[in-house]
Amino acid sequence: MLNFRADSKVLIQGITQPFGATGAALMKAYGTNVVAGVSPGFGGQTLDEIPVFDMVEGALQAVGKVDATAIFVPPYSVLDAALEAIASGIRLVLIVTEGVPPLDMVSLVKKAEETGTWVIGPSSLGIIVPGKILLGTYPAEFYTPGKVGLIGRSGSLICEIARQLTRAGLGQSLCVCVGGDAIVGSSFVEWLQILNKDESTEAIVLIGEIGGTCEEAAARYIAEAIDKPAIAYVAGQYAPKGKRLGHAGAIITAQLADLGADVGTAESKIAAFKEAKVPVAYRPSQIPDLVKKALKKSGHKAKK
Amino acid sequence: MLNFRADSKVLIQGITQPFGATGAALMKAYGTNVVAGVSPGFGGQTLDEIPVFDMVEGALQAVGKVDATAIFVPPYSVLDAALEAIASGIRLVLIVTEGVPPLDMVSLVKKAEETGTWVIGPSSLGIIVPGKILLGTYPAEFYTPGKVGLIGRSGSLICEIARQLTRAGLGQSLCVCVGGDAIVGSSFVEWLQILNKDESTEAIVLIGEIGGTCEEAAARYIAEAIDKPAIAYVAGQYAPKGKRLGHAGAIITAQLADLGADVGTAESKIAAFKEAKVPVAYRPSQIPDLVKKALKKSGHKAKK
Amino acid sequence: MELLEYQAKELFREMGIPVLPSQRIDHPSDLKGLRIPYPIVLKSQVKAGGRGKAGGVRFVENTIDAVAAAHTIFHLPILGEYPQVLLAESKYDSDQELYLAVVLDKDARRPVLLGSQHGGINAEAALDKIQKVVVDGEFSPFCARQLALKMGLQGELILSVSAIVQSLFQLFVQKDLDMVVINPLGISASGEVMALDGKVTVNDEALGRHPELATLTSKMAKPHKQKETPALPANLNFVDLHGNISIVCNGAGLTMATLDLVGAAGGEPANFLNLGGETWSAATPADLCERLEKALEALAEDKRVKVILVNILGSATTCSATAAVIETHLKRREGAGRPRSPLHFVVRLAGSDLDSAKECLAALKVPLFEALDGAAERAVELAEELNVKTEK
Amino acid sequence: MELLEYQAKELFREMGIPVLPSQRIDHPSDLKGLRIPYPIVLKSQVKAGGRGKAGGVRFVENTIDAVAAAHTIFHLPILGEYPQVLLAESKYDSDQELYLAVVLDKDARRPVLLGSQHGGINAEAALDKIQKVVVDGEFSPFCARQLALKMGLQGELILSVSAIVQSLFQLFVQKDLDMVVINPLGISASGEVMALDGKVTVNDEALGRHPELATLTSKMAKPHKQKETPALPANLNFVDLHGNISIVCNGAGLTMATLDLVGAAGGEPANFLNLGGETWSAATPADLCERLEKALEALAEDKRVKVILVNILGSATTCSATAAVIETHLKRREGAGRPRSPLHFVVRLAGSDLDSAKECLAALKVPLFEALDGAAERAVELAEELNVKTEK
Repeated sequence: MLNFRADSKVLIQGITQPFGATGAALMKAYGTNVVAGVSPGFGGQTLDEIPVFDMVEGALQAVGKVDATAIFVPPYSVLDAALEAIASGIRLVLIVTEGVPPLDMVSLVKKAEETGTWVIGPSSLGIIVPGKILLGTYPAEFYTPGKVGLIGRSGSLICEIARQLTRAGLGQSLCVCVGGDAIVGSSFVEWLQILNKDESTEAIVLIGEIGGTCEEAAARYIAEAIDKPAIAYVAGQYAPKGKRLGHAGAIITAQLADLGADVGTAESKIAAFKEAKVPVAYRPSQIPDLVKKALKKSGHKAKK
Repeated sequence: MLNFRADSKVLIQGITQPFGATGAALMKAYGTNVVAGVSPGFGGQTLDEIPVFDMVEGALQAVGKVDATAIFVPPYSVLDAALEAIASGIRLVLIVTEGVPPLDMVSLVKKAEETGTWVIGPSSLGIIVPGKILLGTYPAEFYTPGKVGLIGRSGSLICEIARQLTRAGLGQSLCVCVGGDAIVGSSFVEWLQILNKDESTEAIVLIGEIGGTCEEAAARYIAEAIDKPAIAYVAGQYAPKGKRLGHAGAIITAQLADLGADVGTAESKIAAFKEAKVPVAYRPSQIPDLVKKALKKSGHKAKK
Repeated sequence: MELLEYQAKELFREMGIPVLPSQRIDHPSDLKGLRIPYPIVLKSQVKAGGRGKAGGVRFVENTIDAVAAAHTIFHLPILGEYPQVLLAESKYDSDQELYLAVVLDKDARRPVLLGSQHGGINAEAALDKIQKVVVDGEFSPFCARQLALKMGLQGELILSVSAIVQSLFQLFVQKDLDMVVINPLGISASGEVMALDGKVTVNDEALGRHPELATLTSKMAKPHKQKETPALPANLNFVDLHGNISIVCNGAGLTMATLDLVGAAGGEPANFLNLGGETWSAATPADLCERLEKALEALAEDKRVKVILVNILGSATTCSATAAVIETHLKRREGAGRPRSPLHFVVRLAGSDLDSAKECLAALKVPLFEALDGAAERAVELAEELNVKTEK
Repeated sequence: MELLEYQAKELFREMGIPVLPSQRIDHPSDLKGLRIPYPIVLKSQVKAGGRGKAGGVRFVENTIDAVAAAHTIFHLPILGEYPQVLLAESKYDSDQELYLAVVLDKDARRPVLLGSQHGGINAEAALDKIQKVVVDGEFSPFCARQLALKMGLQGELILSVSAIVQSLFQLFVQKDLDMVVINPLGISASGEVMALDGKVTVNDEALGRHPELATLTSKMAKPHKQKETPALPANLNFVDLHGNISIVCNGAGLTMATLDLVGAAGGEPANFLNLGGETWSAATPADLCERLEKALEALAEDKRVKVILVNILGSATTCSATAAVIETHLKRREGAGRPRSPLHFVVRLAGSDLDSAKECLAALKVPLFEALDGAAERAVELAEELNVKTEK
């Protein structure tokens, strides 16, 4: 099970990469307990008061067990960095890097399944518990503490919606970006489970996108297992079919692997949410109102 | 734990190979419950009244769960055949074939460890419980039921010693050939454990050879954990050093992996058995007498 | 990125998958130096499907007919695409045609082996006939035999076809492919197997570690039907459409949301362009600004574009940095004598340092919005106004 | 089977492991067409170690000296072995020399990475300096970095050396090696790494699936020092020694046990030969007989051999079948006018159908034993008797 608290100890792999350094600074500024960085060949240096080690093993020997690692290494080194972290016993692995080859993710996902590791991403902004801890690269200014849990695929869209919620007076309990790539670690369903159990979360917003089937799976799961009010939004309703829209997950083609089933379109996803009786927002600006309504209704229910 | 009884159901992989057909006939003649054979492309045929299937999966669908498989496929197909058997849930895999590449065995041994599979061999005559069941290719005429357990590496030497025991009136409870190759599945130590628990076994004969360190490990294990009398023999006392004596396990070179330790020679192995207070035979013909003495001594002890 | 048939077959040949003797034809006159015996088949090397029905595949018996056929095929567009190359190949008599493929199932997150006894032109239509084996653990040849048996093959064919599937899987893994298909796999009367046509889709993200594939794809001529797209850096995701509003945004999800809002307001996007999020492994705020600058420069050349809607949700990149890029762009074009009215821009910014961005854009008379809906609606309105003007 | 240095370096080059510009020299006159600039190093291509100390490695500055040095090296045996080929290589200035290897730990049943900062001629003597990383799960580049750190490397060297280890491991797995060593790995003042010498041991059992390696090893000339061994099929294990008794047996363990008994009785084996057990995947009883026949034929040519001790423990092969092979052998040689006294054979058989074997051999006056000890003792006695006769 996910072990992630406000005081979780965090490691940064690839801390000497340009974006790794930015990310480390961002997390530290937010108050995250960043205990060490790893960058082979840079062991012994210090970056932003964070000690840098050549390997994860050495870092853990110096600072003790850590709860999570954030990986910023180049795409073709991500699999190795993640396997190194897993071999050292780290069970929460965030991959910020974009452009990891899918077959590397196939290997990593298998290893994660075998070892019970949470892999978030690749191409993920990470997790933020506003006011408490940031694991990843969310811009702090859009987030405020509250009771809405957010699950999405694409970073900037999560930020947009968090910003609109914040402006509407709806703070967030936990936001997670599962990542925009074709093959990602943790799924919508797994995060629905987490948020359903999370005491500070009272409503859940699912930010879907066209491509893949994770929204359809999430809709079914909500109908079956989620008690808290959930609302959904799906980006890409006007997207041209068969075009690549930015990341590989967002291709709609009659993928042979799907054996012709009509899945992955905005229509199919919205239909699945409706089928599961999940209110659907057609534009981001409708989300705050839907959340308010849902909270009122469930509060009403709770009172009964 | 090993699950192998007189009525165990046995599969033959590679049954249409020349030696596979011989082996199948040998086992059937001994009374082994050979339920099916596998040979891709030969599905639907019958060999020696044994139905042949294209895959293990299909065989099991037809004849139900089996307890063991004996593999006779060519060397480069052994890994695949064994993985197929393991994927179908078979947990006792005998590899009769000789000449399996070591790195294939590295992969197979890992998979066996992960799944709790007993892999015997490669290059193994298998297991025989005289008078009850034969899994492998032992010539029946040298064996007779009794109370001596035999563990060895090389088939014909095990036969030689079983023959001498039989002639001296000492029957065998279970004989196993772990296989002569450099890298084998089950070890001396694992079989010592089995024979120590086996109720019909009263004494154990270990038939060692130069090369590797399994005799040294067995000697230590006997000193620590074996209650029954054990005696040992090591072939290769006069073998020229540094020469290849027939199979890869029998090379004595200062293998770098051993980091220079003086192991693997006949002297080192005999010294290890002496250290463990295990009587050592210097020629096969001394073994029956040593077994008789050991049995008398332990019987004497038991009486006290 | 999809390879052409002759490139796919080159990879098949390397893996020991049997293919027919063939020769690449860059020009009809190459047929005079043909090294394979007649009769041959000439095949248009285009990515589009249905080339057989469209006349892109022709059997010929001699050089004169071959040259004539080649001329015809070179001038025959298939779904708007002209071939740069033809493939001349020996003829083959199949008794049976199978379909074989390895694809990545992105939901199961596992490679999948596919196969059917009903191969040929209509194989992909008969999807329900296709058998499937998910490669869940490590691949071993028995997985390929599982597929062969599921396909209903018997006897020697189990071995010969599963050997091909095994090679396909190795190719798939070794070259980081998204998909590899043999269709049809011809089977002769004597049971010989032959890959008669093939399709290989390489994974774009993995191309960097396969220089041999990168060379292939870069050599591939641009299909003629494609309109001139602005010269953009490779890491920008640009999609061309048919309207008059350009959307420039950062992040795939936000780009799609913006596109949706423009669409919902009745607007017609000319194209949209995702500058990328800020998770690009080597990206810095400066990179995002540079990408925006190049994007604006490229889009300015597109005559159809009436309005450029810029929507940047900044993180490390401040609003004022984004505004500064727009300012520089407008001033540079003015300096170069190719001004573009600032009114054609609609800008929406969110993030830090918004006030100075406001000042900067106000000075340029570029309308700035904080709310996304408002920006999208204004862009659509503006495009309509400008359209009316043009029509007048 | 161990490869020669130049062959090992060819494999290194294919894997992208840096090696110096070099050229294979088959004859001193090849040096006139040298394509690499002077000064160069000429290295004797022998398998034996210690060639540097023995004078098999020479630095030369010009063609005249090079040709002279090549002549010298071609005529210089290293531990009795003459080179068939030399390697001409550029000179390299190392600041430091490392030792790197990948071997298979047969007891742990895992590959092991080895490395030391104390490379060069004495690396393998300083075994306690060698660091070890067992590759327990799947290999990933971090395993190579672990080794580099254990070796005490720092900074950039961690990356450059671990990249080499990674390539070595890939080579090890791809080519089914028993061992691959780079010693020394030179490190220049600027931190550049260079494989200056290397050793590759290919696994004989896996050679059949690496035709490219099988070609290399078959091309390798037989070292001169090796005596003419009888022409034997490849699957027989033949070991040459210095005495006068040949031991022909089936199965490695039984062969060694027989050898021990001969040794314990004071005998001196001329050689011993394991016909193989009966677990050979394609073996049938007929195969074992055929192997015995070929073995006897080959051993008959060895003038040193006084006695042939045949010890066959039959399983599917009956005693009478074995006896029949001996009978055929003796009769054939008689017919060919090259008889060998049947007294020179000592035969021990166990298995089914012993009685008819007894009859057959008795008719030939070949002594047959049922007990192994008795057969070994008789073989030694007989050899002594024959020796005494010869000396008279």
